[in-house]
Amino acid sequence: MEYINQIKLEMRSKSENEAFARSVAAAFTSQFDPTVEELTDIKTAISEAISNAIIHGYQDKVDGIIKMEIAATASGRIVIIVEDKGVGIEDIDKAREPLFTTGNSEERSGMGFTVMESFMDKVIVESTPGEGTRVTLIKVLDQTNGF
Amino acid sequence: MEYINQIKLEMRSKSENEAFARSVAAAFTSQFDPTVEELTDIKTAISEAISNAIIHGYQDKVDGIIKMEIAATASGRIVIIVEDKGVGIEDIDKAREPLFTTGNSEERSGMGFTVMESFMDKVIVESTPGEGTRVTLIKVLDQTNGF
Amino acid sequence: MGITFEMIDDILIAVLSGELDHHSSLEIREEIDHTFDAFQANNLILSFEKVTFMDSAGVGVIMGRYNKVRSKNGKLVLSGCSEYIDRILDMAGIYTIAKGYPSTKEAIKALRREKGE
Amino acid sequence: MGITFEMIDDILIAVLSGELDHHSSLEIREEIDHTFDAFQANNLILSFEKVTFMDSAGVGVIMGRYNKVRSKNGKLVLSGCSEYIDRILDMAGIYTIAKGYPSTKEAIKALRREKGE
Ligand SMILES: Nc1ncnc2c1ncn2[C@@H]1O[C@H](COP(=O)(O)OP(=O)(O)O)[C@@H](O)[C@H]1O
Ligand SMILES: Nc1ncnc2c1ncn2[C@@H]1O[C@H](COP(=O)(O)OP(=O)(O)O)[C@@H](O)[C@H]1O
Repeated sequence: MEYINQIKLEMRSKSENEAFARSVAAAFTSQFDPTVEELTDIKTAISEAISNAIIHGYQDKVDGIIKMEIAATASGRIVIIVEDKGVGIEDIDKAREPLFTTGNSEERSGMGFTVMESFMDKVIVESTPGEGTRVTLIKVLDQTNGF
Repeated sequence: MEYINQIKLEMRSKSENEAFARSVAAAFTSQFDPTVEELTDIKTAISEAISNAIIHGYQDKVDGIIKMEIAATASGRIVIIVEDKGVGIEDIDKAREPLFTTGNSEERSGMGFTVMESFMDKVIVESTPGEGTRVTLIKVLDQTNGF
Repeated sequence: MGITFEMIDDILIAVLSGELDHHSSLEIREEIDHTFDAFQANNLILSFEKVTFMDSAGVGVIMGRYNKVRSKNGKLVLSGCSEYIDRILDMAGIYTIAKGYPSTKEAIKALRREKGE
Repeated sequence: MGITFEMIDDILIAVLSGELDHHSSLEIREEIDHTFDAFQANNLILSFEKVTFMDSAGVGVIMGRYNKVRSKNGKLVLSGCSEYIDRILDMAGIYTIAKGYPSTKEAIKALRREKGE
């Protein structure tokens, strides 16, 4: 897959950066004339992945490093990779189930991965306990947009 | 200097990324309640530095990598570093003179560094011919902003 | 994210505005609970009309408030959810614990109607 | 960045809108020159009223158009520059080659006055 444009971003595991990551994704993706819905879908999925890295990966510690990569292919595919070096996930299949959460059940709904899957065309989760997690989100933009 | 928040961004030397880099800087800096003028000053200086990396550093080749770092200190200092691995600058003092340009004189005004200096509180230029250039831009935000 | 409150009878109306994510949910969660207790409210309307962005953190906020309101034998209802927010809430099964109405006015009417029964 | 044109007598008015940087300057430069030739204009007004961002690439655009217009013995004038754009143009000494007016109307008047002389 050849990318026509690509950026890499490194940020700290501070919750302020959730909004920042969404803005960056919106600014990058805007180059490719997405619809308002496509842009919102992408922002929502990224928000889930970054929040997960902060809350679960780094367990609310603010000095973790989160990497985000966003790339676009000539065929209108937006590929986003969110990576943390946090605690990792023991059972990925279970983690992806709707309503499953290891977080504070008063705060977390266990719907993060379900939302990502619903709003993106593909979600790949790779994780090693003790080493970290890497979530790949793929969205195929509507070709009629003049891509 | 301890940073309260910091991001690192890597992008390609494509001119579309000038606007993208400005958006990223605006999204990051907005966390610290800058005035509209301060935000515009920062966006303008960054636009000059990124354009220079693309036009002069990588001589309009689109596959160069530009690194941008933005950090904020508790005292309200915004520190931006723009780095390229391009051709570098032979004579930095001369390059910083108003109206000096090695670019196409129909297109480039030679005012890039002058604009950066005028809109930022400090501009540091480090460069090695054949290795690349690193521009550090510092802006002290107005403390009364509730920083 | 901003939040403003209004009290009608024993109904607290919390009008959320801006972006509702994990970061902003931390603050508004406390603000809602604190105001709910201070005003001795029994019922709660969460108004989403001015919410410009929401992810699953919004679902968490609603579930937490549901438990709070239920402890007072009150009701939680939602108003002004966009099609987009609706999709997330529906996915999470939120409408089985809290009904949604197009506007706050209709939400108030519905709460009053139930009390009248 | 967008650009729209209007022709009054032998004056081409180019109304720029959006963000003027190195990237966008590449396109509008050509568009202005092409339109200037096609309409056989002699004078050029660059309107900045709708420009929301500009860096020194804007200075380059003006200098290049100045050379173009001068080759037709015409005049280049600017209109609607914000205080911010003004600061950059002033720094670059642009006002020694092109006068600036608050509005396009005043720019047209000034060009006509000069012709009348
Ligand atoms: N980056 C991550 N690092 C470690 N664990 C994670 C990460 N992302 C998700 N998880 C695990 O997967 C579970 C389900 O995640 P998700 O569906 O997003 O719901 P929620 O965030 O509401 O818990 C989390 O509770 C957590 O145990
Ligand atoms: N990143 C860079 N890499 C190599 N040369 C540079 C770089 N930035 C600036 N220069 C040199 O410094 C000169 C002056 O730059 P500047 O003041 O920004 O004006 P301009 O970009 O209009 O030429 C350029 O013409 C170029 O020779």
